Amino acid sequence: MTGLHEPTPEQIKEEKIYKEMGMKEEEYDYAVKLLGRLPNYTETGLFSVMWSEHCSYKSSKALLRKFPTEGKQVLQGPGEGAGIVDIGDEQAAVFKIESHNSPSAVEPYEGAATGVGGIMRDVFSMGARPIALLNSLRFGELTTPRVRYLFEEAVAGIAGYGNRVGVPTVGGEVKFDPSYEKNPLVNAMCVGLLDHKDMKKGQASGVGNTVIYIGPPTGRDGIHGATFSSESLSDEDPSERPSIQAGDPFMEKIVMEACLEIVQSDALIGIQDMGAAGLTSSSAEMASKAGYGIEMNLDLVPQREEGMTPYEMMLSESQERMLLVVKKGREKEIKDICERWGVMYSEIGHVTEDKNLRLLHKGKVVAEVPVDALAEDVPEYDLPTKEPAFYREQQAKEPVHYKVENVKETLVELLQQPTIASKEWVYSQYDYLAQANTVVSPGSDAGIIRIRGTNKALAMTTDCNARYLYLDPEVGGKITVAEATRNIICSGGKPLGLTDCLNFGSPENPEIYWQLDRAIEGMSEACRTLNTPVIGGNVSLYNEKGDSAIYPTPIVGVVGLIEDVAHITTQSFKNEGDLVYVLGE
Amino acid sequence: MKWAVIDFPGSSGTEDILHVLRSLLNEEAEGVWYKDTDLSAYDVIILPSGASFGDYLRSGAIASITPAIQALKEERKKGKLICGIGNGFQILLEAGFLPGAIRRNRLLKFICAKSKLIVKNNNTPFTNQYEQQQEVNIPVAHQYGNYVCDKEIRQQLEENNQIVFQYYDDLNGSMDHIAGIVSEDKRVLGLMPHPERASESIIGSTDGLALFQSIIHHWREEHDRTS
Amino acid sequence: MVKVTVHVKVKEGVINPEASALERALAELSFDEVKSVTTGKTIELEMESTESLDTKVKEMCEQLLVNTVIEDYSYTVEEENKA
Amino acid sequence: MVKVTVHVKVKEGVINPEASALERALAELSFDEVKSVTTGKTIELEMESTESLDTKVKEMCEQLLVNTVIEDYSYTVEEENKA
Ligand SMILES: Nc1ncnc2c1ncn2[C@@H]1O[C@H](COP(=O)(O)OP(=O)(O)O)[C@@H](O)[C@H]1O
Repeated sequence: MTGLHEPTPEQIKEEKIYKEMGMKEEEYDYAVKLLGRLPNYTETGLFSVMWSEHCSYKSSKALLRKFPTEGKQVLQGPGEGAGIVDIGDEQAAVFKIESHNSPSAVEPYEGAATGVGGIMRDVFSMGARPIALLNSLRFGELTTPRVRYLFEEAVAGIAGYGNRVGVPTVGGEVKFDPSYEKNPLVNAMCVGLLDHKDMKKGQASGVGNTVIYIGPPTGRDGIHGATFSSESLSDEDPSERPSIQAGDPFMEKIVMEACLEIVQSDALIGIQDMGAAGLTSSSAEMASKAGYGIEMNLDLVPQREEGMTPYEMMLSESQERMLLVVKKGREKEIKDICERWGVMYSEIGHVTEDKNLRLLHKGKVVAEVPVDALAEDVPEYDLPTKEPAFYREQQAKEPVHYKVENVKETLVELLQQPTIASKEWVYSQYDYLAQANTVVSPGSDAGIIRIRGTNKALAMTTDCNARYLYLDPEVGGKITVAEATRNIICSGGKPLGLTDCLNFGSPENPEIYWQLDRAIEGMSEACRTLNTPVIGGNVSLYNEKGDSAIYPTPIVGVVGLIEDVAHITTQSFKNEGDLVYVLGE
Repeated sequence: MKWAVIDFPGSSGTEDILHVLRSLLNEEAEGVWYKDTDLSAYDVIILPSGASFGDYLRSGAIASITPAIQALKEERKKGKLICGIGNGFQILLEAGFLPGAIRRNRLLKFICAKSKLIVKNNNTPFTNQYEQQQEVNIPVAHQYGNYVCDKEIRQQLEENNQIVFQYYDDLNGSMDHIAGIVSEDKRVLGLMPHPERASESIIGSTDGLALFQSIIHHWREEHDRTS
Repeated sequence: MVKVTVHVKVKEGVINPEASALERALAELSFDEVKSVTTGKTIELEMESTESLDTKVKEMCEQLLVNTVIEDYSYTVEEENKA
Repeated sequence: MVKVTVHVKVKEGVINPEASALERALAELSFDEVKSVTTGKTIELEMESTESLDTKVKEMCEQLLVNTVIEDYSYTVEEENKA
């Protein structure tokens, strides 16, 4: 059951080869127990990626449960590709934010571009057409050529991908601070518009139904990307790293159009994108959620490179691929749609009753693992927390009242800060007018997209002031949610729901885990008070290098409904002589 | 009068143009797939914006060799009105419907802007509803919009009034600020800015609508004359 | 099998924004030795060797690979050993 | 003066969507002789010949001309006659 040069199950155990794949000893032992025998190389790989923080949320799950996730507008909370909120008229808004931090630190253009691609697939796999993109960027100060390079290329990558797919990028934020110098953050958010009747899920049900792979062939790119992004960046030679995932926005566009046509068909049972941990996570999660198993013949997986092993195929993170489950006997309808769009189509397996993920390769069974062991019975950690000493010291200090001597000078100085200055350099590279629905372009509090055929519009924003969170994660968390919802309200909308991306340092450091816990506590309280439930999100931990972690940076994305486009307001002063009011204290 | 908007893999402007034609102007219009080999049923043919075939090799290059463009050559011989917007303009250049070529923007970056244009010739089937020298707000969004041609063609464009739209500012390095040109017989228009994104006040401008209205006006006049 | 390498360059006299940007960037990095930069593309075609190879290659170049309005091209042919 | 020509190609294993798009387009044009396509860039530098030419060229490539994370490069040097 092993590949030619792969270590045997015994070697994996004795030589602790699982450690190289990012698995801890206890985790390996637990996997052995779930499986009832020693896993072979491919199987160990399946466990290691599925149990990585990126896929399993093993260190954050306990905390994520604190988020309020319900509300009468919520049609789909956390647990699927993206969350869904009702907007009336049998329509819904679908949205999610996700990080692509570590790929962007290595190859900023492709890292940012594939981040945009991935989040779009999460949205259109729910059956929704992407109507807007946003992003949040954090970089070191723009004083070194390396940081400028990272920043410029990340922006170009977002533009290069989003613009070519024809989805407007209508909002986002950019901040510069030394804490991100070695760990830049690139978070991308996508908002889609869904007709209720088209709603789809990532589920593989119905014994005998066909499992279909669509999209470009699989290569060796990004193998172990999920594990890689769950570890701290090391200083090792970049060329030692797994080969970089690169994106093809043209492929994304035709795969998206094909999928949006496919979701109209009742032949489709389930659909999910092959994101982190590619074929492994999509198949195991779809089967596990539905209570079935999947058998796949890996010889039928389209391959870009020669001699790929089952391990490589299962762990590859080649972009723009989707996994579909289709009613047996109805495959032709789906195939025809793919052919019309020029999208590769391959029937690679079927749904089984036995709740196992069974993989065949060259006529042999090369892996057989219970899907629940991969997707459900994941180890969960309740990590120790510790209040950082500096926090107490900070709290004890008297507030400083800063005295401005020369108001004009100080104002000019402030406006020169890259973090405060206009971001037109960034958003002028984004096609924020694509689809001809943009009512408010970047530069105001929230981006606004009208909904054709109605009098309504959606307002959307991303926000986070990490300095506040650094000083007090709980209060900072509240402020972040309050700021984002305020931006929606100021634009004329009512917040419907929130998505978040929790960018933090290593959770194994009790002080960082404390930050995470307090931040979630604060955010949750604000969400409850403002009736803005959390409908999905993403966790990016281990953002640290050496002994410096980033500021705690939980980026939140909020989408709001504007009932009547007449309510839309923008932030600029309109006429001379208009009165200016200040609300609040 | 019947409109076609040719849809290529990677195009993204088709729906927006159909929306303007059908919902705002009550015209009969449909999307036509790039593999179609017969366009004879249509009176006006639009090539939309977007990154057809991913903009690979050169913007518009791969689209320019598709069956629909072969069919378009037949309709061109019959004098049908043809308009290429953004990527559509690039396709018309690559396929030889219009002279010259497009390069990457001078500063290399993609530019999205609510740009101002000047109407340089309102005596064409595409601009008769504008005033000569009128300043109009029609946005741009492109990375390859930097028009260039050789001296002879430049002179010909000038003498023949083929330059129809100019950017108010030097936006992308384009020669003579060229934003849009027509063929010598004025039956083919190519322009980089997006009139379909400037056809409703809710999205910021209605200045683009007159372009489509010009086509309707021209066609009706021509049609009334001949029938 | 033969390997045909097509070299495509922007015509002389046509401004090439990419090359100009590289010239500026190299100067900024103090590579003063560099007097001028030109950029181009190569397209390598692995193809069956036919008798009419030259005609074929020219056709491909003029129909698709090269925009002869602003680009010049040349090509080289290498025999490849059969595997 | 020397002319240095830098050839840049996408690393093996990294996708090259442009090449795939060309393969499909050439097939559609019925150029069936073509089995595979790869594409690359060339950058020609006209520069003073210094003793440390190789070091200089490598520096330029790694600092600016080539993205060594996803691209490989090689270069050739030609002597040029002084005008
Ligand atoms: N920070 C978070 N806040 C709320 N929900 C989260 C957060 N992080 C993850 N989730 C939810 O946990 C669920 C499990 O994620 P999953 O879909 O398996 O992985 P991924 O989001 O990486 O594709 C997702 O639906 C996601 O919305």
